[in-house]
Amino acid sequence: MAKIGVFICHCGENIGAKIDCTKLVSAMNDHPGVSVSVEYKYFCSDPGQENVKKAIREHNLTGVVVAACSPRMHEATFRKACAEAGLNPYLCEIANIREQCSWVHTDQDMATEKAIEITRSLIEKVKLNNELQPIEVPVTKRALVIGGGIAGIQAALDIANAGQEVVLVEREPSLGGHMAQLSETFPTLDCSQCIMTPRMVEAAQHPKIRLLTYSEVEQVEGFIGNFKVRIRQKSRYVDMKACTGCGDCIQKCPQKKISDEFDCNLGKRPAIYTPFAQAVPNIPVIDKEHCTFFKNGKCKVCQKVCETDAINFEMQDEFLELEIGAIVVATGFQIQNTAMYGEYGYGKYADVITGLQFERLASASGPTAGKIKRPSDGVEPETIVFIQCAGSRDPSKGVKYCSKICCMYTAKHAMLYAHKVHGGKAHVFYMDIRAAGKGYDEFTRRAIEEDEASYLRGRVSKVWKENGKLMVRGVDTLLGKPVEIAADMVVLATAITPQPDAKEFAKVVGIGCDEYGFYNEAHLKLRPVETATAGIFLAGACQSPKDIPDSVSQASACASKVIGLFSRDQLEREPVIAVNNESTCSGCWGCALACPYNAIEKKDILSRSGELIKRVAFINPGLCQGCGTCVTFCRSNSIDLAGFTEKQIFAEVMGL
Amino acid sequence: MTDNTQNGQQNIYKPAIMKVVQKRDEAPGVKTLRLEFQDPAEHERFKEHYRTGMFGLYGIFGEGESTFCVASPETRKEYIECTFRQSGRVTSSLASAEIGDLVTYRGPYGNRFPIEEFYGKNLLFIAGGIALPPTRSVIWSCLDQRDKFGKVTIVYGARTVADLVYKHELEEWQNRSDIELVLTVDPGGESPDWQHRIGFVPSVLEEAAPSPDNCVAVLCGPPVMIKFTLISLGKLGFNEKNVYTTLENRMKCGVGKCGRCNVGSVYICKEGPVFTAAEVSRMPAGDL
Amino acid sequence: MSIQEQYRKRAAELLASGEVKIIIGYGAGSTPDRRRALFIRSADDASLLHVDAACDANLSGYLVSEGLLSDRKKVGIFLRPEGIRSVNILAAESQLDPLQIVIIGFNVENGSLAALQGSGVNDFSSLISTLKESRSTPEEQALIEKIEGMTPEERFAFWQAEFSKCIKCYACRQVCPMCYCKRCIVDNNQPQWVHTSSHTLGNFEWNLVRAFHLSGRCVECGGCDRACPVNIPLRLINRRMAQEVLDAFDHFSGMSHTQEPVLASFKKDDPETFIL
Amino acid sequence: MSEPFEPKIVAFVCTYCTYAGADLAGTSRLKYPPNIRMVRLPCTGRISPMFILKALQKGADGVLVSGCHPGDCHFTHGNYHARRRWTVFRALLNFTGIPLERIRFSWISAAEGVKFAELISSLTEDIRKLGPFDQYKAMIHETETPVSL
Amino acid sequence: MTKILLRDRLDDCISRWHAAGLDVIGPVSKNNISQFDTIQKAGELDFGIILPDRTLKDLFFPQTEPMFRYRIGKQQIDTEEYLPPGRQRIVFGARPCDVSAMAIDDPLFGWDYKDTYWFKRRTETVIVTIACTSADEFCMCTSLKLAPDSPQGSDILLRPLEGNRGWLVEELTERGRDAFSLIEGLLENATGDPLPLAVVPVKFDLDACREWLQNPENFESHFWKEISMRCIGCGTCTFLCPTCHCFDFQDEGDTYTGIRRKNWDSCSFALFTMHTSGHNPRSTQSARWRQRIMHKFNYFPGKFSLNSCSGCGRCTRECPVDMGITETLQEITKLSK
Repeated sequence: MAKIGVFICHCGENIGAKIDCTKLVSAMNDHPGVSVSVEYKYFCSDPGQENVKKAIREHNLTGVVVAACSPRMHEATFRKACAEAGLNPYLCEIANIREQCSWVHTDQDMATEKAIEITRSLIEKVKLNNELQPIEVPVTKRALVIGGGIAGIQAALDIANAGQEVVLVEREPSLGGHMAQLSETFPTLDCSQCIMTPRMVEAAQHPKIRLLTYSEVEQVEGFIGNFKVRIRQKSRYVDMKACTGCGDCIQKCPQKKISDEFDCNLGKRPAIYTPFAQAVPNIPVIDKEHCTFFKNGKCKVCQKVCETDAINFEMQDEFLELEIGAIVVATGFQIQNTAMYGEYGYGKYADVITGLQFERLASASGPTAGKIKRPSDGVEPETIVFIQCAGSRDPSKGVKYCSKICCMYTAKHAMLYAHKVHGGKAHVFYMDIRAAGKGYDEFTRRAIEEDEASYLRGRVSKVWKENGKLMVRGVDTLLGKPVEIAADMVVLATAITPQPDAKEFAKVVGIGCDEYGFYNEAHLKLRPVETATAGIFLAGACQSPKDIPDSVSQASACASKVIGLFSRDQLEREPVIAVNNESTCSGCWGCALACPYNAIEKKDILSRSGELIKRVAFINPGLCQGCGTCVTFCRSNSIDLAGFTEKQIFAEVMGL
Repeated sequence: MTDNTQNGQQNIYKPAIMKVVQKRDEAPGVKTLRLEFQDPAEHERFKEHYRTGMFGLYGIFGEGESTFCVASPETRKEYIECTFRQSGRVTSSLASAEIGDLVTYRGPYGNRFPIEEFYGKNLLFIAGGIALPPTRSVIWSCLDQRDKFGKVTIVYGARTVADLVYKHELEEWQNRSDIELVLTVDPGGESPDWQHRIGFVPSVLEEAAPSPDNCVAVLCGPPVMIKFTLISLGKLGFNEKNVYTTLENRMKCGVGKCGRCNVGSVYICKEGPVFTAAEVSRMPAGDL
Repeated sequence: MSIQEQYRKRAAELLASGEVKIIIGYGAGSTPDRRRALFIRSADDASLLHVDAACDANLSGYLVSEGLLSDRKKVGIFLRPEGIRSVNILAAESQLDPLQIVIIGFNVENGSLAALQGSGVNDFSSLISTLKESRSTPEEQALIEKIEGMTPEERFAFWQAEFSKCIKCYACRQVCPMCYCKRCIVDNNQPQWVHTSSHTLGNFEWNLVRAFHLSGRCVECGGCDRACPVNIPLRLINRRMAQEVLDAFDHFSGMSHTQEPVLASFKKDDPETFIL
Repeated sequence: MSEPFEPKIVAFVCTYCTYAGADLAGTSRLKYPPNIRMVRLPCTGRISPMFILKALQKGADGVLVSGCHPGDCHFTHGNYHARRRWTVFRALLNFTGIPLERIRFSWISAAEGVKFAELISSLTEDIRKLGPFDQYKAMIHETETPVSL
Repeated sequence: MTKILLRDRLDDCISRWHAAGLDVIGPVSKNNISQFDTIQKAGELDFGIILPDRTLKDLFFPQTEPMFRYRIGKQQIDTEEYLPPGRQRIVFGARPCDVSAMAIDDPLFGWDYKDTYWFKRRTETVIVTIACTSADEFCMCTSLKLAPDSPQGSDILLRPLEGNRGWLVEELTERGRDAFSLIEGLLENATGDPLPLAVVPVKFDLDACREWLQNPENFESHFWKEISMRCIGCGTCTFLCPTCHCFDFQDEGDTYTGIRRKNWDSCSFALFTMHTSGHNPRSTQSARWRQRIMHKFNYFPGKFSLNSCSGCGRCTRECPVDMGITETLQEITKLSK
């Protein structure tokens, strides 16, 4: 039997006045397995802790129960004291006889009786406590940032500037993301590219950042501090070392009629191209799908014109296996396809465009060099209608949530339009104006008051073409009247949605996502940049729709988490983790499915001759967070949770 | 070879209460407890019936009982020693018993080593790992009346140095001139300062080559070791009838009723646990 | 050709062609009205197979017999729709590879035998969907409703009387295809959650735990109920629990071999009216 | 009986929400009856139906299981899994005649000290009204009695 | 000179026995199962069944029985014995197979060490057996060299009379005579024609089987695997066997007080012989089925000159997968020829 010490704290009058501590002491002294039971005024004080330590040494105790305040107060204190006396700290349990007994009960006898039972049951638990050692996990000090938009770039730079290695992966040929597509940014109206491009260059040239563009993360294994990541570098067919970025190939490419994705299909590009003039790296890629050589086997004009022999049609995808300590997921968003709003005519009328297309029209580097011209005939629109919430806040057709940035960018668009098209008239249909943020409300007021955009509160029911005009019918709910506007152009503020492959990618990385595909943070309020998987963090709109300032701050927050993680060589974790008994496991994998952290893997049990005997669950101690959901699921009772084992809880209940 | 009586007990399933008076760590997970009877009448009964080789059921109320041999010899009946590996529910809780704690004992049960028949003969003890305890009770029974026997040879091996049990007694035997002690560990199990042999028990035994003449062998160990050691003993010229061993099986009652310990038609609890190799070889191998 | 003859022929062909190494089917039992599991490895023995309304055992539990499927060879098995659902669950719980199972499906409707087309688990998915949509109301439904109409005290007394008969022979567990655990929770003695003694308390705990472990997994083949030598109406509990997971989570066990286990998955909007 | 019946109630709670809520009830000096015994666990996901059965075996007249509100779980979805288990196990208990008034479930956050105190008060009162769980206790008593046949 | 017990006098007999302090026990069908239970009136007895679902063993060796309570204190352990309640009992209407089974197990429970619980109940119980006049397709007492009117273990043997009016009484033991002396006067001194005994065909050759089982070569015969292939390893056959006697001890209770119980256990269970090391001498179902057959028809007769089977047939009757001793011994009979 064990040798348990029971220390009953009076907490001054807090416990002592309500609970008969002397009775408690003698009851514990009579309990089998208790070597010593004493009371003291304040066990948390220095002399109190000394008492505990002395008793541990004198009685050679195998366990300690301190009956005192809540374990949330002083468990750490007493565990530390035990450790100092040479007793494994996890052999100490706290019986909460203050918050959950003396403070809440009025009857002294019953409170004392309850204190006795609580303490006794914890004695029974502590007898079965095991010596646990904090789990030490080595940390690979190299971060992976997935996504080269503003969030990814910011996170990468912050981490790299702290002196840590970063691998920055972008699947497009260039860094930049959506921000590079924007014209000006709200609420300051500074040029997006002007503030973005220097950051892109800085990231590309940073000695601590390894930039992998046109690359995708294919597999993530391992756990915090010890991820193994497989990255596919797609073949550009252009040798990055040899290419000087002169652009001759782009100019000479005979195939020039390819819809330009960067310009939201408003412009054209050749088959060998860089997405935009300021691309980083400034090295083109060959679009295999449209390249004449790949299609017909003849052409190779680019190869002929290249002076550095950088074109290589034989190039294959390459794979990298990297060891990574922390991951920042900054994979961004896409604009929702508005096909379900057939009544708005998107796709049917060329002059019904999305907000992002409007950005390209308004951008100095865009297809119209910053002039607002309608796509159908290049004429400057005299009347323009902006429709907000074309997809957001619409559970029936679109998405339930608010896309957060549309109010602001529509106001910005109205202003840009007013600045660029003198005498033009902008109408904005809106539901609510959501302009919370520094300088945001002032900004929308300016759009209305200074730039005279006409804001109409109501939904648009239909857009149709009549006499060369786009007729917009809606309701002004403030006036309670139907409105019809003959417009030259209609701009839809479409919803922000996750990347099309967001859900699959969540599985690759091993994080959770919501029903739309936005990635789940560990705790919306208290751990907004962490994911449930330790060591993986979220930045930018892949978590939820965000504007630039929010994305940048979240990215910096991620960076600080990563830097904090990398400030240690070893991670120490509470050893409260689940362990599987492989001999009784049947390998049904229910636990793996139930685990919120993807901590459970399949493990093959092989015979000596290497034949597969069975597959069992293996709980990765680096990933397990110790919730115990798997323990409860396991029908065969094979999994157990250190610190809260089945035996301990059984004893605790039986001791009540 | 049976030597069973009702032992004067009323309820044959009711155990005696024992106090732990000594506790030793033998090897990782292996412990020895020395137990003393609390009831003098029970102790008298034990003294009257106990002979080396018999076993008992050791237990803790609330957890159950577990069967292992009495590791102390019939020449020392003031206490009972038991050595066990911590593996199941009962052994785990026995392992956590501290000096002064109370445990239970039921026995002694089973047959015995016919030590009188060994008088005047040379003795060869062979044990592997955790199976030294049953051998040890015979060893001490003989050492405590050393003059009645000829040459005494002990061959003991374990997987690693740490797994050797009764290290203090091994040292004592090592220092006695009237015993030849051969210690060995499996290849790879040696420590840097290991000065004894390295190799598996059967081959070490063959090297030591004790003479089969007028010699009785007592052999205890895991089944694989027994199997190969018997072959080696055969090579050395030992007759199966002069090789004694003990068998273990799961038991609940210890007195031939609960139905689980039989190997073929032989009830280990009543007709064993001590058998000659000749007897064992007649048992169906598929039931061992 | 009678259905039985067609099935014998099919079994013989499967064995003769080497497509399957063994057929698990039904043979004659110790009395004329009994059928028992029959394992045949040779086409010549196909004539020993019986298929008729008396073939009520769910044979799918034999598929997870140790070593049977480890050589990756195919096994043919006679299954009713419930058995096919069991195979789906066993596959969903990684206990077997459905590609290794050649199903010889049959059904008994209103006491008469009906053949089922198909051989892989997916061939029967529309049949299983139909079963979900039109859950038959078995004769015990009235009894379940009667029990539900009782006061808790009466219900407790009813089950106390039933469970007091239990002798812990574990026939219910052993016959159940879902009870494939390498170690049953009742056999874990550290700690001993479930009393192994067959007093009423121990029996109550055992039967509750088993019903809980079968919730969302039981296919209501009735095997445990038929196996129980002391005639405890186990089907009532299993039926009730199947209804519960269907009502609460729209979960019908064994729909497909990729179905997520109901107690290892969740929806954020699962019903929770009872939680304060 | 002259003495009023004092029910025994065992609560299984998660440490992050309900246990903290109970602590808050304490620091707020709210009062509730002393019949409750708390077993602290990391998460509701760790609470097994077996715990409830063992509490009953130990003579509990009522059992409370409580954790974080949906969406608040420290471990993100332990409570969602728990909710499914409880739905199923509760139906099973109900069908086998364990009165549902005796087995209660709640979400109590770390901020809900008042809710905790009120719930324990009303729960204790409800169970006091129901009286001791005699049917279960009779079953326990049977295990302690020699076989009569 | 023979005596007759008339059926309509049975209630009076029961009253007399009750008055003398005896519990009266007999086969009762209730709650969908037939088993031995205490009765107050003759009407509670079910004479319509060939055999109760559960065996007579229940009365002497219950499925779970507290042996003693322990209380662990800080410095001492107290134990308190739970012995059977010590009431005199008369069992009315057991069948010869069930009763023979009790006689079969007596030597086992008394082998050197006397099992307190078994023998206390045995000495407290008078068994009145009724010979069988009907049998079903599973009955096989004759194959075990017993008969529908075997007297082994019985204190009184009753032979049913025609027209169901009563039984011809055969007093076999002193205890039986004592119990029946209590109903002196309720018995008729008359004679009558007993109904013909049930016809139970012999299903296998017991001697041939024993010989086959004794041959060491057959221990590893492939036959064991084939015959037990569909065995699911439940305990039905053993728990419903009147002679199966295997048991287990279990401690139950809370931390410091509890009860050590003697529970039925079964050689069919995989864990029955499992060592804590994980080694299992009988690791396959075929090895376990072989043990069961060997034990009943080879080892047990070797030790006690009795077969550990009385031919009640319950193993086959109740087996969830339609196995049983009959089929196995029939197959062995074939093999031995």
